[in-house]
Amino acid sequence: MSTRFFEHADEAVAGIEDGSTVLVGGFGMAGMPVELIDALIRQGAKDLTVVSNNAGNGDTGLAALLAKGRVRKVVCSFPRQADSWVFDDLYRSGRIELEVVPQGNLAERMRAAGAGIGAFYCPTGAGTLLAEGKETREIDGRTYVLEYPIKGDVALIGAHRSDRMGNLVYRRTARNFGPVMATAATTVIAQVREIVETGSLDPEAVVTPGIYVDRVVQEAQRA
Amino acid sequence: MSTRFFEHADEAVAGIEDGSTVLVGGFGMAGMPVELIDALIRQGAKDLTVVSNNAGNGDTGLAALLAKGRVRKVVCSFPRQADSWVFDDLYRSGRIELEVVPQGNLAERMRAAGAGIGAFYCPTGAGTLLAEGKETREIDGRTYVLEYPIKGDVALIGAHRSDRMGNLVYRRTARNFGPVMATAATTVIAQVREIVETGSLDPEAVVTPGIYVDRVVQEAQRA
Amino acid sequence: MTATNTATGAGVPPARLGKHEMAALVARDIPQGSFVNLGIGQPTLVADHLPADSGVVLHTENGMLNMGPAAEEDEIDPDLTNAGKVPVTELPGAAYFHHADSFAMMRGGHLDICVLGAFQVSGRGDLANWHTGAPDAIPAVGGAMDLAIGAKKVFVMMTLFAKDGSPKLVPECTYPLTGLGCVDRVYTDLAVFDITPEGVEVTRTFGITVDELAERLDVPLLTA
Amino acid sequence: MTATNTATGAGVPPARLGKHEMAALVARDIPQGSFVNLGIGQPTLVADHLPADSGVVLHTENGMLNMGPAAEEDEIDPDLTNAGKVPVTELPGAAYFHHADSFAMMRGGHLDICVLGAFQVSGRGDLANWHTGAPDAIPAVGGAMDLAIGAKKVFVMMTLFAKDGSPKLVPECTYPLTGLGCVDRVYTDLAVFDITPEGVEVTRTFGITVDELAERLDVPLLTA
Repeated sequence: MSTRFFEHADEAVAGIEDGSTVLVGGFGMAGMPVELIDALIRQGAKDLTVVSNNAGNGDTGLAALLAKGRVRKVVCSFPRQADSWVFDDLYRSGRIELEVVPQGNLAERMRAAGAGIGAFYCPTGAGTLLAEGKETREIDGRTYVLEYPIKGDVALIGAHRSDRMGNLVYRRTARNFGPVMATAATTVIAQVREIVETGSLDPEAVVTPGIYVDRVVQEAQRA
Repeated sequence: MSTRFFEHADEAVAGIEDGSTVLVGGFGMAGMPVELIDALIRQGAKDLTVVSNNAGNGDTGLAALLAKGRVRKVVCSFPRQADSWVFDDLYRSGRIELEVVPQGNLAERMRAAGAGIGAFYCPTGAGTLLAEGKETREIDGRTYVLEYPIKGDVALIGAHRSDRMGNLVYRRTARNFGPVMATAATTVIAQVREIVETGSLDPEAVVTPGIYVDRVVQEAQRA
Repeated sequence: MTATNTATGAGVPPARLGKHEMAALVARDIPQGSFVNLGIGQPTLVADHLPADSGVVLHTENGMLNMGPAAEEDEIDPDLTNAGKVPVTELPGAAYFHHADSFAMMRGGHLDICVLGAFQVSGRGDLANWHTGAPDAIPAVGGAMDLAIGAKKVFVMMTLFAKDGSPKLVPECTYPLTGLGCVDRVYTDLAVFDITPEGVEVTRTFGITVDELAERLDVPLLTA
Repeated sequence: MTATNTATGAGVPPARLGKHEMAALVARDIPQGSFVNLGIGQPTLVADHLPADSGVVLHTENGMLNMGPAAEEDEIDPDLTNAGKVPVTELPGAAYFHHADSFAMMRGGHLDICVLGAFQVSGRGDLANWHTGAPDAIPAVGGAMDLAIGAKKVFVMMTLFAKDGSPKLVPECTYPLTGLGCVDRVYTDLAVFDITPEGVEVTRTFGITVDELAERLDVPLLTA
């Protein structure tokens, strides 16, 4: 169904339910949908599972969501950072669950969710702690681990521009997880720096077609 | 290793061995690497397995390669066309093997080969003739078929432009199988309409990065 | 029993539908703003009946969203075709992508509606539309199996009876299957059928009564 | 036994190497035109030692090929970082792609060389570089496991001995593994080791003899 456009991030995140799995884009701050996360904090949904590459930095954004106690579980590749003190405290005091997923599996499992793949055999992690208890199979002499899709109820992503059909383009390495997450969630909400007229994006260079994008809001600080 | 550039298609296809699996891009004529196929005919490799969406049209290109008796097996989604008489004759007289693969499986199996996926569970074809004898699995109440990668020794693809690093862009629906096949073969050979200076393609719009492209030749009819 | 009259909406002709009338009927049932794939053959006609302001976005599996109408004369571009290899045009807001991305879109359930032709549909929604099963037929599936299993809703457009008079809505498909339990609705020249968990429901008829339909089909029919 | 002298190439210092010398050594071994991923930490230094005409293309797993050097002052762009989240620059011929495509590139074996740091490497090429296994450590893997299994060649850069004097080239890793049998070559401050099907081969030594190395390591050593 057609992409809807909102004036405020608060409207864009309306209706996110307690217990949702929320995919959060970004790699470090690049592509991080900070305004949507802030709106999600105001919106109040709790008992969330957050899927993101990291587990929050400093005291803002994802870290602020964690600090409010809204997140039951984090699924990520790299929770430990110099400034991940909010997550560190919650984890060490047993107040948050953690599933560490190799970064490529994180991306590929979300791609699988978006592409209708039921499960896939992947060489990453074979023979390691992170494959313990997982099904494996030898294929052509190599050991593969069976991995299942990660599907989101909601994805919050940051993009550079959207046209009026919700076609998105990103900028440089801020692209990272956005396009994959956009395929993997039931409701995809994008914060963009600029909304442009339909027809002004190069159809050869659209990265996320509007079919994947449910809601768009322009960043307030740029609006 | 760095992409190499050739003056003539004959140089670009040098060394393709008898018995190779050759991925051939294009959907109908869009994206079809006609000059590379013609060069492959002159080059003489035989006993080939050809993976392509169709099984040749008319008497030129892929059909001409088939007519020369160089192809042992065709793996494709749609061999039967109004003008596929070359393939039809070979097939009906038992002189060529055929593996019919649903178009999405064809694309996804090549993607898997390029992405290091050992095998994947896919809903397409479950319960049909094309899944007979294949392993299946119920996941979340749905039946999936286990599909294995299709890897090429060689890929012949058509693209629109290449820069001097082998970064490729395509044009409109001529993109089709090219980008996927470029990831799935040991040696990737592209015919392009135009070779442009490095730096003149938009890095946000490169579809096939040069890492995937081994050899490039400009179309003679445009050179 | 007046299912014929009550089920036939205003503006829909009471007589057996021609293929353009069927296409118009399908077009009318596609919600505003849907993402739709129209299969090769008759389903392609649906595009001609979508209102200009429908906001419906057409997908073609060879790698495009926002496909426009067939190209005419100097619009023809060999690099721009639909899945039937017919030259088409591009609408504003179009996007191109490669085959794996295009089929990921289909198979991942992102299209709202897919409209397909069929040889047979079973009462449970099994679809047969790719292969006659004739011993000398060259099998060719294309994207049919991917479309059948991927879209949120699968609509079939077909004549209700084959040229030999045999019904194409059947208890069990005798042709090789394209997909199991994948069809949601069947548009035919004589009636529209919804495939529901309870059975096959006749929602509209054209120039035939439900009793007559029930007599000519081996599938039990429910009426709305 | 003169492995020390014969294995030490011209221009390579005979004494224990500093980290920049190690980086220069790795850089010198990277063939012209290779596609390379440099892991976070010490491996990043390799970039500084690649000759301008090396044609080496750097990949960063957060979605870029042809990454340039670290960004300085007004070059800094928050949308352009490397995998260590350090602002970097773009070289002509760069390409951007999303995470699934980037890791498909890595996992599909398309990178020629990946250079990684390590806690331990075993004589069979097992790699441990993601987790100390300490009970209070927060596990964080990032892209390490994907890099370990994907590249055509995996080079490790590390000091040969830990601060407590224990060897990091070991018969069996005691730290949690990153990948099994994935390491091809180990560059250390004291020697370079090739992990071969026959065993660990010392190819160069720096300020130490092979006999001394053999005494301090529990892994059997072959000499070239």
